[in-house]
Parts: sequence; C-alpha cells; structure tokens
Amino acid sequence: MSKLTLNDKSYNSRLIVGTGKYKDLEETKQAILNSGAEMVTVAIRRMNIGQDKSLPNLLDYLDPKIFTILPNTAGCYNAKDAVRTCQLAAEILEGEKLVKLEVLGDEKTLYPNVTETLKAAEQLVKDDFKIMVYTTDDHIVAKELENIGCIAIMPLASPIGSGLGIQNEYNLLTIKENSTVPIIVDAGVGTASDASKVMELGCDGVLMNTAIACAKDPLLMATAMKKAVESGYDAYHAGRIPKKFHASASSPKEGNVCD
Amino acid sequence: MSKLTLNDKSYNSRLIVGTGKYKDLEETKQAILNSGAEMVTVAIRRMNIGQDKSLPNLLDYLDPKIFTILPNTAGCYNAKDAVRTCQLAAEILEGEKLVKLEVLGDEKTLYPNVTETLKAAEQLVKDDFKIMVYTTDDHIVAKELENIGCIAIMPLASPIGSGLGIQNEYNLLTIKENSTVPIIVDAGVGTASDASKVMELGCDGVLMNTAIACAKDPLLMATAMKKAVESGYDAYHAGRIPKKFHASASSPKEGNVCD
Amino acid sequence: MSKLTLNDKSYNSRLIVGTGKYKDLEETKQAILNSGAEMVTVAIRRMNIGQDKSLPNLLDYLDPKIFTILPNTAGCYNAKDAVRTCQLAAEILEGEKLVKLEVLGDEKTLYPNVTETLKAAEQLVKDDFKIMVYTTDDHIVAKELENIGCIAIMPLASPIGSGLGIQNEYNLLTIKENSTVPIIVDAGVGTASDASKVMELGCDGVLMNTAIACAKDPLLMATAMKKAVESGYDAYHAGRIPKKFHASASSPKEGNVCD
Amino acid sequence: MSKLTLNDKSYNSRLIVGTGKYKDLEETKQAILNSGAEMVTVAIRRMNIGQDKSLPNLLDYLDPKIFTILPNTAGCYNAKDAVRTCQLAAEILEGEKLVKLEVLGDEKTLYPNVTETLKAAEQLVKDDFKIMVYTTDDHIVAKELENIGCIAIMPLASPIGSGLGIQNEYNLLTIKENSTVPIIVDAGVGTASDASKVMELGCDGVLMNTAIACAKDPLLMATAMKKAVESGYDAYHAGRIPKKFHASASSPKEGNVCD
Amino acid sequence: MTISTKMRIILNKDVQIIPDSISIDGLLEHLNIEIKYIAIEVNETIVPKSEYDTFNLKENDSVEIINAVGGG
Amino acid sequence: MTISTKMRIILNKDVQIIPDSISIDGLLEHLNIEIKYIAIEVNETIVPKSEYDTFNLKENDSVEIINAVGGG
Amino acid sequence: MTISTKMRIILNKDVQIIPDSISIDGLLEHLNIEIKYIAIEVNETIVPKSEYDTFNLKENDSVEIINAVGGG
Amino acid sequence: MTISTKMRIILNKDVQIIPDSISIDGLLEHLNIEIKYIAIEVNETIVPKSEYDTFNLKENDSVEIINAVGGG
Repeated sequence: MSKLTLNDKSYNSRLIVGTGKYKDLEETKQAILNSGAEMVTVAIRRMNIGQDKSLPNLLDYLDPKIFTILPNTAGCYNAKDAVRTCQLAAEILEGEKLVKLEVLGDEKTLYPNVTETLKAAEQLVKDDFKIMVYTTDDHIVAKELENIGCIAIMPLASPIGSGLGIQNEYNLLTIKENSTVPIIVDAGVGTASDASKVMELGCDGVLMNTAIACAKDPLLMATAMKKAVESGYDAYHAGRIPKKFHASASSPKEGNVCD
Repeated sequence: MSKLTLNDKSYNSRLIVGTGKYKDLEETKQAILNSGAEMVTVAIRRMNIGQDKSLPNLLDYLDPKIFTILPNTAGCYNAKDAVRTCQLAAEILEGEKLVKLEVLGDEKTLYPNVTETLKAAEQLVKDDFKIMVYTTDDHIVAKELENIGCIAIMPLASPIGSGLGIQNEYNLLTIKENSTVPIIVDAGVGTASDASKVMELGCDGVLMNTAIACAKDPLLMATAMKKAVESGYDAYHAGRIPKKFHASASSPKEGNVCD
Repeated sequence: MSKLTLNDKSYNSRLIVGTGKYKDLEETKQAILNSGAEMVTVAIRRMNIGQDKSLPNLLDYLDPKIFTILPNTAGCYNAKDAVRTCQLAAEILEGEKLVKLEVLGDEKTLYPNVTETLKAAEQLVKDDFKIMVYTTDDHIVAKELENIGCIAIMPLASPIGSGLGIQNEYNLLTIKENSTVPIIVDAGVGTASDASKVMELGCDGVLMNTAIACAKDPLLMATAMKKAVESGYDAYHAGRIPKKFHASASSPKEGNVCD
Repeated sequence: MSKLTLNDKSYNSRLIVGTGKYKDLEETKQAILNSGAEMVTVAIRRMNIGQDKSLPNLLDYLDPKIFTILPNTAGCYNAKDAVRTCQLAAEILEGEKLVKLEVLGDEKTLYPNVTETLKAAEQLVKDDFKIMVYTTDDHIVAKELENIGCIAIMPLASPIGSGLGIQNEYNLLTIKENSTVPIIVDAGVGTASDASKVMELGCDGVLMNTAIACAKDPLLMATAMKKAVESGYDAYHAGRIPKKFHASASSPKEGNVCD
Repeated sequence: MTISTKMRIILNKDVQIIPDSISIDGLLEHLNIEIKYIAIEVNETIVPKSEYDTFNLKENDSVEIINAVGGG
Repeated sequence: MTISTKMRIILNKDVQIIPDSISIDGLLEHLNIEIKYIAIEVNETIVPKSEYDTFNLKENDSVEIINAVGGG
Repeated sequence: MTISTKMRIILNKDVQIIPDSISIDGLLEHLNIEIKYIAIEVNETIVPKSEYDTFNLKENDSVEIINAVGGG
Repeated sequence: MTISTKMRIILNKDVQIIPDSISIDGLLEHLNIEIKYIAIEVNETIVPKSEYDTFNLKENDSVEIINAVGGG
C-alpha cells in the first residue's frame, strides 16, 4: 500500500479512527493499536473539573508525538462555533492547526450543513488552518471546499453511527473523479466489507469510530478494519475482473477426459 | 482466525484457490503463496504428450506434501463422468480420496446440475471419497448432499468466473443456518469486498480462481483476497453494529463548548 | 398488453392471485375483482363437517365458470402426497386437470424440494395433468421440468410470504432466456414495484397472495398490483433507456439564453 | 389516488413530464396524453428566426389553457442566469410565475449547485415567483429551500437522463419525513419500477422526461409510467406487508389431506 | 329410510355413528352436504361421483370428504 | 411601410439589417412573427408586450426574441 | 498563599469562589490542574499560555478550561 | 530394446506406432514420461501403477495418460 500524505506528513495507514464511545481509555488505545491507525480524532470539550486528578487524560494515552491528533468540531451547528472550536483546538495542541471541520445540520441525522461548512472553511483557511472537511456526497460542494483550500474532503458513506454502509456509490465515484485532494470517506461504515468497498471505489482512506468502538468485540473489529482497508486498497490497484452476465470456466477445455 | 478442519486436517487459511488461467506456473505459485491458501484445486486432463519434457509439471510447482491438492471434476456434465474423473484423480494422487465434485448443467452458465450431482455424490460416498461439493444456493439440496455424506458444501455466490459477487444472501444464510458441515462459497467472487461479505455471512471459507488469476495484477489481488477473507471472518466474529435508520454521535454531548 | 395463453385458454390479465389469508370470502372476492385476475389458486382440504351449512363455499363466490380455478398442492412435502392432492382436485373440479404443483422442502422456509417436484411432475404428466410448477430459480431444474412437460414454470422471487421481492435477478433472467413455456414468478412479491420488476425482466406473469391479502388495505393493494403488473409489462415492451454513468440533458443546448 | 395541490391548483395526476427529446411535436403530445400528465415542463430558448413559419410552436400543441406549463431554467449555472430566465418565462407566459428552478453545477453531471440554487430561490421569492426547485437529496438544503418559500422540493433520484433510478432511498425518505411541502422526485428514473419505488417511499410525485422520450416506444412507456406512478401511490397507501426473513404459508394448515 | 341399526365410520378423522350400510349419497344427505365441488375417498381410494348412489359404506370405513378452500 | 433607410441590429446573436427606427411591432411584422408566447429583450432588458408598438429600435441594439421549446 | 479575600467567578458554567485577584496560573494551581493540552477562555476570549502568569482574574469573570476528549 | 516389430495404439486420442507387445512401463520409457502423478487407462479401465511393468499393450489398445493441470 502506498503512503497517504496529509498536511506534509505521510502515513502508512489509510484508516483514521475516532476515540469516542469506548469502555475506557485502555480499550481505546488497544483498539487503535490493532487498527494500525496513525491519525486519531478527538473532540474539544470543557474539562470535567470535579474529575479525580489521578484519572489519566486521553492525550496521556495517545501521545501526540506518536499519533497525529485530529481535533474535530463535532457538536457545532454553525460556522461561528466551528471556527471557535478550531481555535481552542490549536491552543490545546500548542499551535497545531490540522483540524477536522464538521458543521452539522440537525441532531437527528447529524447530516452536514453545507452552507455553514463552506462559510467556516473560508474563515479557517484565512486563519491558516489545515482543514479536513466532513461533508455530504455532493461533488459540486466538495469541489468548492477543495477550491477554498481544504486539504482533504471527507464525504459521508451514510449517517454518522448508522452502519448503513455506502448509500450512493455513484456520488462517491464522482467526487473522487473530480478532486485533486485526498478523499477520505467518513461516517456510515458498519462492517469490514463496507470499508473495503470504499477503498475499491478508489478513495484514499476511511475514517470510522462507532463501527469499531460499538462492535461486540472492538479489539477484534479494529483488526478486521485494518485488513479490510488494506484489502480494498490492494484490490482496487490490482484491477478487478469485469462483471460478466455469463460464466467462464476456470479449468481448461482441452484434454477433458469426459469428451 | 480459528482453524478450519476439512477431512481431519486443519488449516490456518480459509481461502482455497484454483490453479487455472494464470500466465505460467511461476505466476500460479507466487499468487498462491500471496493468497496464503493451503488447499488448491486442480483439473484432471489428458497429458499433452507432444509437450516438451523439460517443461515442469503443475505438481512440481505445488508439492502435494506442502499443499492439499483438491482435484475437481470440472467439465463433467453427468454423474458417470464425474465419478470416473474422481477415480482417475485418486490414482494420480496415490490414493488420496479428497475431491471437489462439480457436475454442471450447461456450458453457458456452468450452473450445477443438482440431480446429477446428488447421483454422483451417492456413488462416490460408497467408494469412500471425501466430497467437497459445488452446488447451487438451494438449502434443501445442500442438506440432501450433507445427509449423503459430503464433508463440505460449496454453494455458488454467482456463476463461475462472472465476478457478480453474492447474488442471494438470503439463500447462503439459510444454507449456513441449516448445515453442520463447513460451508465454503465457491464461484462468483469478483473483488475483495465480495470475499469479506461471504465471510461476514458466517460462511466457513471461500474458493476462487478467476478473481485472482484474471485480475490485472494477480499477485496483488491474491494478497488482497487473503486480507479480505481474514477481515470478513474477524468482522463476523467481532459482532458488527446494527444498522440504524438514524444517526448516532461519536463525540460526547457533555461539555460541548458550543452550548 | 398481449394475452397470456395457458392450457389453451388466453387471459387478459398476467396476474394470478391466491385466495388465502383474507378476512372473509367477501373481501376475497372484492380483492380478486380489483386485481383483475382471471385465474385464482385454491387449496385442497378436508371439509369442515361441523360447519354451518348456511355458510357459503369459496367456489360459490368464485364461480369456476368465470374464474379459472388453479388448485395447488400446498402442504405437500413429497411426490406421493402431491400426486394424490392433484387427483382429489381433478375429482372436485369435475375432471379439470390444470394444477399448480408445489412440493416443499421444509415448513420453515417453504422452499421447493426439486427432486420430489421432478418426481411428482413425471407422474402427473403420465396422468394427463396440465402442470404449472412452483420451483426454485435454478434454470437447469426449470428446463428439466419443461422437458418433462410442465406447461408453465413458476420460480420463486423469494420465500413464500416473505415480501423480500426478487432475490436473484440473474437467475430469473436465465430461466426466461432458456425456456419456451411461460415463466410466472410465484412467491416473495411484497409491494407494487416488486411486481413491476418481475415483468420488466421479461417474465410472463406473477402469482401472489400474501402481498395483497395481508396488506393493511387488501382491496387497494389489489388495484396497485393490477397496475404494477401492467406497467412492468408495458415498460419491458417499450424498451427502457440504458443506464448511463453520466448525465444527459433533457433541454436543448441550442438557443440557451444564458450563453 | 388523492389529488396533488401545487400553487393552489389540484391535479389528478402525480406525474409531471418534460417535453424534450421527442421525435416531433406530434409524438410529444401523444406521449403526454398517454402519461396522463397535467403539468409539463418547457425550456426557455431564443427563437429560431430562420425557422419556417408554417412550423407549429410547442405551445400550439400543448395549450396552456389545458396543461399547466412549467418553464424550467435548464442550462443555467448561476443564480443570475436562472433569475433572468424565470423573468423571461413569466413574460412569455403572460405573467404566470410558476417555475421550475434548476441551477446546475457542471455540464457533465448536471448535478445541482445548491449554493447558487439557494441564492436564486431567495431572489425569486422576493419577485413573487412560485418555485418548484430541483435540488440534491440533501435534506438540510431541502429544508432551507422550503423555509425560503419554495412550494415544492424536487430532489434527484440520480443524474438527469442517467436512468440509474433511486441512488439513495435513505436521503429521499429523510427529505419527505422533514418537509411540509410536496416532494416530487425529479431526474434519474429509468423504468416503471423506478417510478413506483419513488411513490412507495411516500413521495408526492415524479417528474421525468428522458425515460419516456428516449424509450424505444415512447408512447407505450408513457402509458407504463402513468400506471407505475399510480401503482406506487396505491401500494404506499395500502400499507405493504413487512419483509420477513422466514416464509409464511398462504394456504391453511388445517385439514391438510397429507397429514 | 326405515328404522335400522347403526354403524361406526371414521369421517374426516373423527368417529361418526351413521345408519347401517348407507350409500355415499345417503351419507351426504344425512350430513346435509350438497354434491358440488367435493371429492370423497373411502379407505384412501377416490370414489367417483358416478358411484355415490351404488357405493355402500361398511363398518369402520375411513371416509374423507374433501373440498377447495382459500389458499395461495 | 415607405421606402426608408436601413439600420443594423443584433438579433438573437446574428446581425440583421432592418428598416430604420422601426418599432418592435414593426420588427415582428417584418419577421412575420406572431406576438404570442414570446418575450423580447432589448440590450438585456425585457420589453413588456404593452410597449411593443411604442418602443423604437436604434442602430446596434441587441434584440433577443425568446420562446418556450421542448425541455425537461 | 496568604489569607486573602475571596471572589466569585463562573468556571465551566458553575459558580466558584476563589482567592481574590488570582492569576490563571494561580487558579490552575488552586484547582490542581496541570498546564498541558488545555485551552483557557476568559469572557469568551482565549488567553494564550504565555499570559497565564500575568493574567489576573476579576470578580464575575467567566472562565472556561477546555481539553481534548474521546470523539469521532 | 532389441529390433522388434511395431504395433498401432490410440494414445490420448491420437494414433501412435510403438514397439510390439510393450509394457506400460516400456511405453512411458519410450515416451520419456516419468511415473509420477499420472493415471493410465487402457480401454477405459484404470491400470494401477503396480501393474505397469507386467501389463502388456496389444494392437489397437486405447491408452490414455492422464495428469493434473491448472484448474479452478
């Protein structure tokens, strides 16, 4: 598998994973190690002041010197909140300006609000942020985001946490066909074959959280997803056989003892 | 991945590959090594007498002491021919009686002829053959074949060499649900995600030939298929998340700085 | 819509409906009238002797002089029972020998048992029955049944009463491609578009019962199904547009005021 | 089928058809009559001055007193052009302000440009236009368009003229679930069952042009589409049976002569 | 029919006591069942309608009266 | 119309030589186009039908005559 | 720290009584929070880490201490 | 092998002229085929490897030499 370059850094893994919804930080770390991910997303939240200080912090488990930390703007429903969240993230991460921008449309579907997302992206580019942007599978909007200066486009496969897999292959293919920045499918993957299919479309990577964290056995699913992304990438580059309406024998006709 | 036991031997790999349609024997061997397969299918044919004796033979490349050789009855359209072919296979392989039985219905679709397949299976069981049987996705026929004494049922995903992937998930699930012998999906796989999906249905293994041998890069596709089968197996055992019509956030609502 | 000829009689309707599972005989009749069906299936059962004689009988509602009565062998799990049921049906219907043969494999899936179905068909043809036969979507078995002398092949779309629609388009297309007798898809239709799709594959008719009788509003669903079968038939014969990966404008480019 | 109300007028037909791509105006009119459509779309273009004056004009064939004429903005790639086209349409149609707004993103996919579409809609609402708006299957954008004052939302099933049918059922269902104005699926329908499926999702209508005009037999396809839309509407309101993994017999178990 | 002794038959799987040596015609009349769209088996063999008047039932005969019902 | 000098306008993107200072009504008559289901723009501005008789065209005016055609 | 009067601030949306005119450094020490991977806003404005020692809090300031948590 | 008369057999569907009354061993040696992973049928009956040295071919025997080849 060739390396994936994002923000001038190259990665062996094309799987980016979230850090939410795990039983505890130990399981979080183990799952991430199994997944082979080198970039992990985090959310930006008020510190729980009451919290027992002996409790370790997420970034003690996932050393930013080892993992690329990708702070997201989850929970933001307008451009202003998303921009503020990115500024807080940069302050938290000592000036690192790589962010995952997501501006959502409603709480029920967590579907992107593309107009607010475009607004936020324009502002953040001015502030020198490196934006990986969660968006719909609309390739016209995807191109606008690329033109604004986003460094990666992250269209959804289906709603966040739904596990519905790819809803619209056509749109993902069209986004890939028209873009010059990496396309990383974010949200909706439910199981291994969903991840392979994303890569078989020629996409550059996959981001997931729920599919691993909420599986019955998160550590095993993390292993499955690592292999799934690699197998899909390899299959795409190996050049699959065409689909044919009729059969084609694998054994030779010549020398058939039954003739 | 747990081991798969067939004919009292256990295997680390759940991928069985064919040896047809490759450029040459060198490519055949390399692809098989990349696939991790420990069992390979071969066809039984008249020797090409004219052939230059310096040309090596398939079994010089794939040592039966290392690989389990699974001779098939490809090209047989009735029970009699299939039984004769199995007897020749046993003679060629010094008494080994493990065979892949396939009795086909027509040359255009290579779809199984289940009535002749049942006849052949009954005869071969009497002759002490260990039968892995290629059949349709009809679970009633699959159960008859199991009751006759076949040691593995090999339903098709779609026509041999078509690359159409799984045509009828419902039927494959029903076969698996009702059987007590290994279910190994044979024929129709086109790309990596097809193989993962087969395993995600809970099947015990996959057999393929064209998908690897006829890919633009057979060696890379072989690697892809190895990972695909493993990822599908792991995902099935990890317990995937349920599909939900609505979204579910991966980041916590508590402490949202935007509230 | 051209006429469909079965057993030397031609029909304007290509929808055959069952008479089971309705609230009462009045609803049964109304639904059948709305469906436009001219052939209806009935089951053969012991008379309920206790029954109040004032209660009308099914065939008082569906006059065999108006509707073609198609007795089925539902509930039979072997050839012998199916043959006996057909003989009883002929006696009940004063010598009429048109029957719907179905020999099932198990109670849970009601999937056909093709070996017993073939046996029964051979016997019934000897006894001069005109057989419309329920079978799997295995085109090799379908052809054997045709060769035996069945007058119509009735492959399932999916399990009886499941409402899963067409599970395997490829197999239905192959059956149609290889047969010279009418192909009438029986079982599995859930809603109107399922019925249209069956006809769009080029099949000659559809048989359904549960989809209508168990809909919230059976009379309205009957109307829907009548139109669905006609629309699918017309669409097939009108020659649909090919599927294209890219768009194609409906409005002319010439004279565009925006240029 | 209940009536569909648009711009204070109610319609018996829920099928809206385009007038492009037909062999001639006679075929256009015949197809529209067969389709039962009461509203037809037209494009706004420079008059072909050279044209022989004896040639009749589209609106001589489709009398605006009989058909509701829905002028579209096909060919516009920005808000300004779309607004101008609507003003020309109103002038042509003696002040009628019902329009189909479409602002496209590129010539290859004809996919909507939602940001320009929103801009145009805001302007046109100020100018008292009644807007039926072609858009993507993004329900957040759909709701914005509804809030701006569009009287009908017209999401695509798949690209204009592609015949790919519904690409994303989930999104169409979500749009319908969240909207209070009619949802009329526009573009992508290829054959009858595609149209029934749109209606089975609970949508209020369908708009198509290529599927009819470019069928081998446009007049027959028009008839098919009329029935398809009606059957889908009826099936949705009749309440389809649930999909079940297992079978359910249509004939009674009681009195089985085979027991 | 004049006073007569009774006999026992199995009718559609249930025991029934009916007039002795009655014909099928008689049985149907006794049960008030119209001869229309039915089939009758006696001891697993179909009796054609033409023989209903002449075919007399015996003690312990197993009789099945079969008809068409709603089914799919 | 009496003999008159001519002028040059751009009509639907093509050059046309037409009678001098002609009204839109006159132009349509000249072109033998019926005033029905059309719109006219002069220099990118729509001229309402009510003004066709009074609106006189000038040298180099860009005139567009627009109508409805088949479209989807 | 010597005896001092107290003041009231809003800390992460809750009222807190803390030593008067304390610096952000002081506050963090007071709360026993390590200056690592955090951000602080006072009255909706981010205070850079470089100013924690010099930036003194006032009565009724709204202070937010923010960090990174698990999220997808 | 000493000078000898020849005979005609059908070998894998083709006519072959080979030394008279040769054994299967002899034939394989003659054809330079190694006795490894092959099966031999003479007149549609499999000859076990143990009999290759003793089994002599006759004029017009139909001999098939079969092996394993690539297949799926």
